[in-house]
Amino acid sequence: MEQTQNAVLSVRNMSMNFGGLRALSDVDVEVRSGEIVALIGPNGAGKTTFFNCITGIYTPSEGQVLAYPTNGRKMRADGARSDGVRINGMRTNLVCELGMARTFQNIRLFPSMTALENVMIGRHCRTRAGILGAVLRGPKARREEQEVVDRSYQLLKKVGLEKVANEYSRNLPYGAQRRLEIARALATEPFLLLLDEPAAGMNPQETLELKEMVIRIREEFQVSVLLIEHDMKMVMSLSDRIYVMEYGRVISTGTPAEVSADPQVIRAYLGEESDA
Amino acid sequence: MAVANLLGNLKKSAIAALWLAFLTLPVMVIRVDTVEKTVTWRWMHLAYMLVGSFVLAVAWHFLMDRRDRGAANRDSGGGETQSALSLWLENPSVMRPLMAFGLLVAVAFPWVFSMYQTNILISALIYVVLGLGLNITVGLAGLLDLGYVAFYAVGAYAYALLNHHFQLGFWTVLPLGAILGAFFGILLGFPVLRLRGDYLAIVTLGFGQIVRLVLENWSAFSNGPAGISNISRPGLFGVTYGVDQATTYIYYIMLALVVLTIFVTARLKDSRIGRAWLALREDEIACQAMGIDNTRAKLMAFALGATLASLMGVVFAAKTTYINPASFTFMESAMILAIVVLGGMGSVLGVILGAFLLILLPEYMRAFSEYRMLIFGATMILVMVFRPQGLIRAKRKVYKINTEAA
Amino acid sequence: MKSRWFLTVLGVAMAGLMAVGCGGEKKEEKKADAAANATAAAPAKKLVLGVAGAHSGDIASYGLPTLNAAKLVAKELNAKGGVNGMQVEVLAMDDQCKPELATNAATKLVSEKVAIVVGHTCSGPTKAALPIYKDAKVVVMSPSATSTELTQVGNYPNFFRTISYDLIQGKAAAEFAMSELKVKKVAIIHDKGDYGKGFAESAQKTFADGKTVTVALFEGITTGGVDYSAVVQKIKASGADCVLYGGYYPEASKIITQMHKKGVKIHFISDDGVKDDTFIKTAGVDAEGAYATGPQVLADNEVFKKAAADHEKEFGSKPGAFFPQAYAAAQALLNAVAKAGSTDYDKVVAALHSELIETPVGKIKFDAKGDAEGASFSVYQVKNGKYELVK
Amino acid sequence: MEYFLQLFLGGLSRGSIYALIALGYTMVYGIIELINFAHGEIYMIGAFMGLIVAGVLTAMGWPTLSILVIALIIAVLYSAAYGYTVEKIAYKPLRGAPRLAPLISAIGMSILLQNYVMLAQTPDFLPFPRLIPDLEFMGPYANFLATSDLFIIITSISVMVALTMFIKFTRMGKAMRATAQNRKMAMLVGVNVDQVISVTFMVGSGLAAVGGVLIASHIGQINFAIGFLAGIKAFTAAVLGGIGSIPGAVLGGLVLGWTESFAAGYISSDYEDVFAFCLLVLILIFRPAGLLGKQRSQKV
Repeated sequence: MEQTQNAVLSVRNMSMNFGGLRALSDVDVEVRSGEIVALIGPNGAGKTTFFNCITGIYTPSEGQVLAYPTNGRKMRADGARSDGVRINGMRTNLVCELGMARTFQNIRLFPSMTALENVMIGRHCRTRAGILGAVLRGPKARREEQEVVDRSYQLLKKVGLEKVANEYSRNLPYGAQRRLEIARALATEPFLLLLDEPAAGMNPQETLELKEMVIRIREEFQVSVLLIEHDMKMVMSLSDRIYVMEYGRVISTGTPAEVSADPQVIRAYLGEESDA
Repeated sequence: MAVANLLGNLKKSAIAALWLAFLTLPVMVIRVDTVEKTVTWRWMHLAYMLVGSFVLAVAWHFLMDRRDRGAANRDSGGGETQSALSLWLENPSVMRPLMAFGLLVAVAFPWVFSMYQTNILISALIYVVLGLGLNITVGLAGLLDLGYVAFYAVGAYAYALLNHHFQLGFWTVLPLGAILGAFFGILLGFPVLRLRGDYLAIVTLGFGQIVRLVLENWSAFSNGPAGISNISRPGLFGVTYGVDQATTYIYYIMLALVVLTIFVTARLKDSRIGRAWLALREDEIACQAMGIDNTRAKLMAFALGATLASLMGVVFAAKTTYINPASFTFMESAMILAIVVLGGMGSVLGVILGAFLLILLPEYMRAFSEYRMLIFGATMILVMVFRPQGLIRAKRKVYKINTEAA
Repeated sequence: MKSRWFLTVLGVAMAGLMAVGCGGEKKEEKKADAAANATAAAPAKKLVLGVAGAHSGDIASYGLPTLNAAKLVAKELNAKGGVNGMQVEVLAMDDQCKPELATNAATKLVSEKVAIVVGHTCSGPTKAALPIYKDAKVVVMSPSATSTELTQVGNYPNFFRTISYDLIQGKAAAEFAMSELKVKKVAIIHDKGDYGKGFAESAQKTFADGKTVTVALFEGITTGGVDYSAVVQKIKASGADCVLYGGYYPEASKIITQMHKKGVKIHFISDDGVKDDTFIKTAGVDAEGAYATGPQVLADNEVFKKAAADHEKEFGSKPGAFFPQAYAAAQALLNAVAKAGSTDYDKVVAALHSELIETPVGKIKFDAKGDAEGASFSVYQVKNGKYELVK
Repeated sequence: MEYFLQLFLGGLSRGSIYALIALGYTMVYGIIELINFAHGEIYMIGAFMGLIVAGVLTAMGWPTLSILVIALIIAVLYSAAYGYTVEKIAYKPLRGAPRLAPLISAIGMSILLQNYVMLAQTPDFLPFPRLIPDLEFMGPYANFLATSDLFIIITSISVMVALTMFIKFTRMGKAMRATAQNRKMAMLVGVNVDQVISVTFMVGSGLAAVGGVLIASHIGQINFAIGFLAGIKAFTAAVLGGIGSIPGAVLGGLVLGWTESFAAGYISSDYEDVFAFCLLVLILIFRPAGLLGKQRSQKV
């Protein structure tokens, strides 16, 4: 199989069937180290299903998903190989532990926990304190807990939410909740960040800030980003490469300029849903 | 405005009273004997019902208005309204002396009050721990367990049987019971992990029933419905006590266990594990997507809850010196669940308050004897309607951030 | 605002409850103390007779008649000037037939320095409460706790009862089936309860000892079930010519009805829990011919006749379950105190063992184990919608 | 073989009893996802209504069959009114509250109703007149199936069919399905959700009353506590069949009835409930949504 150098995620011939319904067929997607890749397409094209398949929420019916962790993660799952980890069918939490963290299209924060605690959840898989540690609070556990608080606070600062650290996440405005989800995902120390419509419901000003934030995050945390987005302006100016999906297939791929020139894309996507 | 509102309420109450009187008419008024073919009419009951339900309806509408207004205020004002009491309680300079005072009262209790008072306080304390244990499973991790009493039975029978057959003492069995409870928690936890919500509820209910039925039927093992009597009370280095001293002694054991449980649960609540449970309760998928091993977290919650229940079972057996399967019915599970929900899911203080309310209320209401269960049921409904989050709303820890390091 | 208001009310209510509970408690305690002190010096005014048992909940109908009986006995004695010059006061304690509540009731009675108690209604709670009474040297007499081990194991010298126990009752039923009904094959069914299973096991043992009867079936059923057809079919398939049921009347009437529906018309023998008029009412014509064992009540017993008449006068209804036994228990206890001259534990116990007294269950005293001598079981049969003595 | 047939028919009759109560359970659950612990109590109140009406009419000397009909009608109407009121008091104010709050108020309601009936009537068991007459042609088969058994089987199957039709074809039924699937959307497209929920409770309670009267007449006795065990068994049946599914409730009831009957007949009635619950646990482990329940794929 061909393998592009420094790929962090490579999805080959992946298909997903729900009963008789074929939600994804023969999808090939690749994300390289340090890239920002966008996944676009009309509603129902299978973008979120794709996310669910590569994060272990669904097990793909066919094909394979390989991850190449860049942070030197230890692998707990079977099939760990030096040249990549097969992650289709892996349990969701292990995928996350491996270093692929996501946000959700319909925000899934923990509403009755504070903003800071939401981020602290992200630290869970990078810390070890057990019941005894929690109860006895020995020096080691205390140090770890302090480290969790400090780092989570830092992350909140990065997304501009440090002032509302102790607010319940359900009380935060919409845009802030989206940013909080990103901070939570970053707390798991991912090498690949999966963002599901991060700009949905934001006004142009917020979208602009978000875009800048994503670029900043890539630099600072050395992550690659794969995002689903409908906001064309943002996608075109932010991404290095774009995959266009329709009816569960990838119909075009390339740089923003290439994709927007592809007649198939114009027909299928821009032509029909130009105002999406 | 206020007057019109009041009149409107009175009118609504009158209608409600008439409706309830009509509804209760057959059961309240008529008594039949189909064998003798006689019918007794008791019209006086209808009058009582009318007056009683009118008064209740007025109170209901009054409270309902208050509640709705409160909700409207919250919506317009935004944010959560913090009750002055809970703010006050959170203030450490108030809380610390209060806790110290409470502990002092608790320590002095058996010397001031009679053995009877101490005895029922032990019951209440047992339920405090049971409530806190179930609070871990239901309140924190969000796993609705309707068969919690099974673990309580495990502990009680562990002590009763080990004491009966091998003369093992209370202090030997206490840790054994805890281990056994954890073991059963994991054993029952495994098959039900895949189930969610109400399916989990019915399966745990089933497990609770199975444990009780086995205890009832397997006479060779558990002595069946006749139960096990003459279980030893706890001793200390070979010293055995009479009932009076033993009650005081068990009281102090219980007090220590309660303090320990409060300490443990309070610390767990704001720890790595506690946060994972909460995340599990709030959103199972997001929780797993953030790298938390759901299975582990669930098993831990089950096991820890079961351990506490089993510990209490040991104390319960030592306290009553007699146990039979009738003490471990579904109603008991429902009672413990009610303590947790009524007190406020996830809130340690709330659960303690709930336990005292639900256990002491019926005991002190002996004067009303036959009406007490009626009042008890009504109280459960009313508290839920007017304070669905429970008496004390669970609060999350406010972290002070060291800004210099940040 | 709202929550503060709510919590304040709640707090006040709880504080009030505590205060009422504790306050009332302390006052009464003082009273009892005073009474105790006074006994030492001069005859006091009050003698407290504790009555513990199921006064609420679904077993209440077995416990409340006991309370009535105690009140009647107290009233009668008080009219005659009391016991040792003291007026008898009845103090009721509800245990709802639950062991944990029974220990609460027992500690409360002990706290109030009550020396004699009629109770408890059920065997389980009695077992739970007895150690507390024993330690405090309280004499307890139950009209209805029939668990064999209560007296026969010998753990509780402070426990007496005016009813005979499961072992005897099961034996009586089994012997009746063997000698009078001449059955050959019997199906024993019980309700898995302490009482029903105790009765069933004792009958099973008697059949085994007798050797003329084979036990074809020995099974428990679930109380409150909607359908017992499976067990009825099993009885039928076993070829038994007699069913022996241990338990209470609701299930008994369901089973006998279903038996008759399925055409299983064989002897039906049951226990005291079924010897209740409600059984005849609920089973209707199907009850006809069924046998049940019950405590021997001498039909022409003068004391019983008078007690029943008093009950009608006082409460406007016929006495309920275990009324004669409860009446006898209250009489025996108070008589023992009178004979002993005080509530001193040893003297009261000695008096109970030695003094004969005329009661609704006959002229009784108590044997070394605490069972009433002379109390035993008879067999009754439903004839024309009524239980009639057959043996 | 005859023994098998007897157990089979016994299980069928017992299962129909469970099914009859489970139908109301599953309906309420389907719409508002609430384990209505008070459902068993409504069943009990339905039975008491039947008893009271029957008692009054018997005293007036009416013929049995007309008593049955009138008792059924009044019991259904009254129980529906109870269901309506219970929902208004204990559940409606709790919509939008934490998920467990209505469960606790349901348990409270169950305790309240039990004690209300106990205090107003009696803690003792009361004889219930046999309102279902023994049909003559059933005489030879009574060994297998009594008339009342047959009556209950036919009733639960016809109720199941009627209910399915009601939900499939009537306007109200469609509104119910819409509410069950997505309450907010239903509200947006103009379904009066409050009304739908009220009607659901009334229909469910009415069904419980039908069960109450028929079953009480079959068993021949009632008291205030009969609702509890019946409620738990019916709930088990509903979950077994796939809660929310109407044919599922009947199938669940029958499977439960047969399990208990065969367990009692071939093994021991000591453990019939243990077998019933073990079956439940096993089925839910392998089919987490019950026998006929739709496996809802979770939305992410």
